[in-house]
Amino acid sequence: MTAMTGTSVLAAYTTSTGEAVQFWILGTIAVIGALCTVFMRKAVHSALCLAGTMIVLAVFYLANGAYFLGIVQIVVYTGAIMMLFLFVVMLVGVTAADSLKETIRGQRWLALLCGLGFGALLAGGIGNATLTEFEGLAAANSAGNIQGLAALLFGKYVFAFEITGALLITASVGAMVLTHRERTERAKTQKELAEERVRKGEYVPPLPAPGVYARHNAVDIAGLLPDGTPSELSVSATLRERGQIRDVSTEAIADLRALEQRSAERLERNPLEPRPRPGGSTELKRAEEAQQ
Amino acid sequence: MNPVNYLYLAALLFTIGATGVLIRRNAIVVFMCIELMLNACNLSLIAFSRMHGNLDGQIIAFFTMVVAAAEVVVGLAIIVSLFRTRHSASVDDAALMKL
Amino acid sequence: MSFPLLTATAVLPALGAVATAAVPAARRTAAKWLALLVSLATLVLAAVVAVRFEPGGARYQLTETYEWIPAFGVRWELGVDGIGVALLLLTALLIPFIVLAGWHDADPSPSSPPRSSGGHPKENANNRWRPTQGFFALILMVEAMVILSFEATDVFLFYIFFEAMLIPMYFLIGGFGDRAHQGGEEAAATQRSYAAVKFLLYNLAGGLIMLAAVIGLYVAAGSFSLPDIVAARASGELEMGTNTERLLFLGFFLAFAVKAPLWPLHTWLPNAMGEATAPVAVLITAVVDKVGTFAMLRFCLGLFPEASKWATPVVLVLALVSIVYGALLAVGQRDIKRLVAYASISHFGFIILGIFVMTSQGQSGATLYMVNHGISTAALMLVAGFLISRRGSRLIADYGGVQKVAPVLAGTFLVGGLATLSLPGLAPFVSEFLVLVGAFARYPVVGVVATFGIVLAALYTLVLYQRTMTGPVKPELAKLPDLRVRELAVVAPLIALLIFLGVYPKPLTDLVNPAVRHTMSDVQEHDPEPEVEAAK
Amino acid sequence: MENLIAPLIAAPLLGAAVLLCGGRRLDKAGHWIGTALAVASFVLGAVLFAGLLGRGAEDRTLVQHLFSWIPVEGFQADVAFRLDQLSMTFVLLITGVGSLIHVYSIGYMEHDERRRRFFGYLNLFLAAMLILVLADNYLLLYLGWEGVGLASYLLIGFWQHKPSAATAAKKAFLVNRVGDMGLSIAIMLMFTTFGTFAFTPVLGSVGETGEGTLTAIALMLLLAACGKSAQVPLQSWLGDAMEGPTPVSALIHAATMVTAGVYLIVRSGAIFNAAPDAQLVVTVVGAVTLIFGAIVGCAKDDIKKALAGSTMSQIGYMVLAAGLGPIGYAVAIMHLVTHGFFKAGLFLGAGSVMHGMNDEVDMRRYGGLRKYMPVTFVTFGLGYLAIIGFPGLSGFFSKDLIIESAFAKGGVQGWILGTVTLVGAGITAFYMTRVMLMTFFGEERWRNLPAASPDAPDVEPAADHGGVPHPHESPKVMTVPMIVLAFGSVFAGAFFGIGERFVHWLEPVTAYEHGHPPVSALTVTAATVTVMVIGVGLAWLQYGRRPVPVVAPRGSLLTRAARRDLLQDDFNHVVLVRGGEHLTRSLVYVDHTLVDGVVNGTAAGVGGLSSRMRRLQNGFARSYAVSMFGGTALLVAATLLMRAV
Repeated sequence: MTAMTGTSVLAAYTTSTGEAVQFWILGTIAVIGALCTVFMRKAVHSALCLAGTMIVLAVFYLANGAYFLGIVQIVVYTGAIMMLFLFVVMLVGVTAADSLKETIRGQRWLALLCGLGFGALLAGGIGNATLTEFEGLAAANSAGNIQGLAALLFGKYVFAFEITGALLITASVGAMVLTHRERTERAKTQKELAEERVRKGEYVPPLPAPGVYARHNAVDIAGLLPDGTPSELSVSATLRERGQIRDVSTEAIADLRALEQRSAERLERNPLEPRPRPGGSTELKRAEEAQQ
Repeated sequence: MNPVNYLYLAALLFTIGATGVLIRRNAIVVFMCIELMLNACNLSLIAFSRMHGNLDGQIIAFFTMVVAAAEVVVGLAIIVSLFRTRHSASVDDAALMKL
Repeated sequence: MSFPLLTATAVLPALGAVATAAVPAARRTAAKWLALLVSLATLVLAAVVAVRFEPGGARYQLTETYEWIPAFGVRWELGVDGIGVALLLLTALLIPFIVLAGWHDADPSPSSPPRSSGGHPKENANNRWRPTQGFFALILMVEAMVILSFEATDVFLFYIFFEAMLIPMYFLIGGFGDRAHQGGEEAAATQRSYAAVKFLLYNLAGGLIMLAAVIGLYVAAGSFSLPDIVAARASGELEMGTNTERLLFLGFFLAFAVKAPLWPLHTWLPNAMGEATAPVAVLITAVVDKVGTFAMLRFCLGLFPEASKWATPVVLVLALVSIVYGALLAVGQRDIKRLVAYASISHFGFIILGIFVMTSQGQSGATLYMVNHGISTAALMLVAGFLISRRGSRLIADYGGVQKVAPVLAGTFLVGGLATLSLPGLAPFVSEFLVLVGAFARYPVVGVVATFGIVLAALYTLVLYQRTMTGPVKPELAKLPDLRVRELAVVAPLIALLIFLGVYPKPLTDLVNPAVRHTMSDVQEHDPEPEVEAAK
Repeated sequence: MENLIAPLIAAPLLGAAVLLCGGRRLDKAGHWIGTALAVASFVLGAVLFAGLLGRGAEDRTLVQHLFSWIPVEGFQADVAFRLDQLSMTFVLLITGVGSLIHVYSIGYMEHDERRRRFFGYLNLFLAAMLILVLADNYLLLYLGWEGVGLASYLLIGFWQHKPSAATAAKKAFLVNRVGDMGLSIAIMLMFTTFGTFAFTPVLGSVGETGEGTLTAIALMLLLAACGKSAQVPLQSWLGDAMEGPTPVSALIHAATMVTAGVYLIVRSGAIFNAAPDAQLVVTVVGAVTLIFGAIVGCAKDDIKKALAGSTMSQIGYMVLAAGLGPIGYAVAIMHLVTHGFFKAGLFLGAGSVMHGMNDEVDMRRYGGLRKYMPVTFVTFGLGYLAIIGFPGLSGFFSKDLIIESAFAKGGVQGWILGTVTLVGAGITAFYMTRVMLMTFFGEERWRNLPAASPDAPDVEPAADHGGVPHPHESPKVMTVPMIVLAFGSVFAGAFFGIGERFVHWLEPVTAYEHGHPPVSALTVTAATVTVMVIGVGLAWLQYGRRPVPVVAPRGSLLTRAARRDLLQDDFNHVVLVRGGEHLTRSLVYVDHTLVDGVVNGTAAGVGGLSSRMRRLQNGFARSYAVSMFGGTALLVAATLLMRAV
């Protein structure tokens, strides 16, 4: 609301304290958002922070009398572009967290140095500028902001406008070209795939199912091999790619052992004496070894 | 309040974005940082237009947005296809330019 | 505007080059004949130039001037003085022999499969690799550029062709090297490319320095036109600061000293001549390098007389070093072609000496020397090439007793050698003696030191002849065939020319004398008067 | 009449051209063509001679100006020929002896398949030699000078398949080149001093310049003469030159070419007259060579080398005489001519002996040949008598005159030179007698020759042409020239000497003045004869009475040194050849490592630098971005600074 009041008194040469307050609060938020965008380890978080910053900026636009752009900012940027970002993030892997560890030697320090230097320079430049008060947009927005923009857009900047149209078309076409894959040959039938697999002889039987247990049963949990070690194959390739396999085999084995223990106590039986037993405990042994 | 503050803010955001572009490896994040920079510019443009009392600044900002949109579309498409081929979205993996 | 004769002389071989290159792959022989005919036609044009040129007339004749880049006052400005005509004739004369001598040099040899598609030579007919066409086209291209640089009186124009001729030369050296190599095909290829690159870089470096000087000249003089600048300097309108003049002189001189190898900038020549085929080697030393010495005479002395005088002592010393050093190294060589290369270095020392002693004998001698050295080296080198192509080796040690099995070859070789050691009665003697006299007249010590060159020349030539031609016949040479008709057709005219110009050089001196008079007046020098006026 | 001069030269030149370019089809007739043309030029020479005799003594100079050779600013060299008494004498000698030796060669080279070429070379030599003696200026003379050098090179190395021959030829040419250097420097000096180098103006205006210059010119001319005439220190080539066919040795290395030096000195007499120091040097050189050659001649067992030594020594006489100035010029030339006769005769004789002895040259393998080859014996003997100065024969007159003139030099010099010449005469008598005895007298050592024995490895086995030789007289075509030359060596001296006919004939050119020896001419003559007799006697004691060992005895130190040309060659080898080889080898190394190393080093440096720079291109888009960003920052900074100031 303060923003609205601020804009209502725009005609004044200096800005209202209200706007100042709003600026300092929201500006801080925007900066924090920006920083988070940069430093969050997960892309999703970055995206969200960026969205926040953009919304703040939208408010600033409004505060500066750019009503149309303010709305556009919210609708197009925060609404469309950021969503697009999120889609892609999903596509590439939401939870994939990339380490912030620098691989190129000296890159980080150089980057920081350049950043600070550049910032300092900009600050200095702005500091040189002698801008104390606003002209105000009252005159320009007298016929309404959108009308004013439209007048300019379809008058003075009409050619640029047309060209941007062309640009957008090109961009969309380009996007299609880049992402679209033409299927050159007929899709293989299941039969053919099977034959092929046999012929390759890499993994003839069907892949194992993911682990299904009392407490967890999910596609991202690797099934256990007879010796209790998890089998990567049982998880879908995508998850494997993203490294999003949860491994519960250790817990499972711990539970089994506990069960054994309890049963052994109940039956007064020395659990340690080795004797031929149906698979289970030997598996356990091997499983323990596998643990070590 | 001194209108220059808007510009300072814009400068700050821009610098942050630029630094982010430089230090992040994840192509998507890099892209976001670029967007951040663009927005910073937009902010300053709008501030300008208010200072000078004409709408040209806003028009430019508008165009920036359009261009940004186009750029995002293409860029993300590139990232996707990159991920498809390399199974990674790290800009460092696209280092075929190395001699 | 009358018929642009000079342009035609240069354009004809250029067009010929294009045409030759366009000959289809299968028609190799056609390309050869085309190249030969074009070069002969060029010779005819050059002869017409020589006839149309009146020695008594203006300094630059048959001049043509067309605006080219008005913004920088660059003009297509051609004109020849006596020296230019002489060298023009030399070039046009040698190219047909070079073409004829290299008749088979670019045939795809069974031993070396074409670079493009490793296949049997018989495939060459239908694949795209056309070495022969390229070889002869490149030779004609070089001819065109050399001729233009002899004709250009616009400094910038000259510079362009001075540099441009490096490119075809580069390909000629690197692409069509001598197949006779002890290290086999591979070593030959590496050596060849090394030599070619060295040639190119070395000369380009010189050329770049010259480019700077050319621009500097334009800044200083406000024009590229040699006659205008010379006239302006003579009339005193154009004042050039001493240091400016010296710097510009150095810029020009360095480039020319690389081109006409002057010690210690000579090291590219032995490699290039050793690795290139004999005809190309002749092209390098007999034609292309002459541009360097010619340019010293025309541009260094003409544009910067004072600086030339200032630099004379150093240049003379370097020239003397080249003479003695080149000769000594020639003695020490084990490779026939490298030996000839070092001999040429020694001879270029003589030429530069003659140019810079600033006596009319010296300068006429230097000019004659350019022509005669071209002819004599061509004779010697081409015969050597024939010999090498027979035996497939460049090492002197691999020969012996050739005289017994191939007397004609040996005889022509000997004549070429005698010309190289400038035996009186053969053309080089005239020029060498003129240079010596000219040097002695002004600097007796220099003259005496240079005279040692003639002894050393005898040494390396005769040692070469003795080791290759005399003595018992090497068994692998027993079946060596003597010169064939084509080869004889190459060598015989050259030898005849050597003898004729040695006995009756008047036609040449008549061409040269006026030009030398002009140059002498450029540098405002007069021949030292004899001590006593001899009683007539 | 002067128009005959050019044809005189052209004839042999044409012969050379035809024979050398003619190819195999001329093999049959080649030698006849060559001989015919040589004779033709002799006939022309005779005609010219008659013409000269028809004129008064003073206008016996014909000049034929053909064309201007090198017309260059301030430099006139004409192809012009000058025929005066001096050159006339030479023309007759050259063409005469030349023709005879052509005839002789027809027989001598009969079995050589390259005979045509041989005659071509001989004709070439004749032409060049004629140019040399007929030239009207020093430059043209230089042309002839080098021309004969070339011919001699070709002929010495005629049997090129023998490495020794090829080496000898090269050596001859190179040593001569050193001399030619002198000649060319002399010509340059003349040019700078007189502005020309034609005989008349140069010799005419000698008076107008300082003695220093003239001495320099004279010494340079002397250097040239030393090269051509095998005088110390450039004499080393003559001995090896005997590798050539014997007719060549007779024509070039005895009769004509080697005397060119004397011609040069005499021709430039005016210059030498004006430079007494130079004259002194000339006489010294002559004297040294005289003794040197004689000593070498005493030690050689190779008949041709012995004769070569003698040639050296005889030319020493001539040079010495030429150094005496006007007293000696004519005498020198006279001795030159007579020497031309008898030395050519001796060589031809030697050739004939070798011809009959399977090309054996070692005199220790001869002996008692007089009954097998009588004609050779007689002609050789007459030549022998002539050279030792047997009274009445040609050598007697000319040599006696020289000795007189030497004494007539006057003062200490006169005495020294006189004695030297006398001693020389004695040694001459000694070694020539030695040759004579070893060859034609004594027992027939060639009948039982030892095979190559380890104790004397330097003796090559006799059977290089197989078996015991069958000495026989040479065919007519060879003997006739020998007979003619024998006549010359008998009567020429008397004909020239009596009434000083010869010197008066030359006087207009060489300005003869009669020397007055401190002692009477008769005494000198007597002394000469006695010395000669002593020499002969000594030789007889050593080689006539005692049998000559087939294997050369070790001999005294002097003998061994003399066998090796008094160590001259060893000196050359060690100092010049070895040193030169080292120099060139090190220079090649320097050129490759230092001069070229700098170039390649620069290239390598640039390459290394660029490969370092290449590291920056690590291919990471982000680091490129950093540099871009940094660059932008810098640009902004720059603009801001611009605005600030």
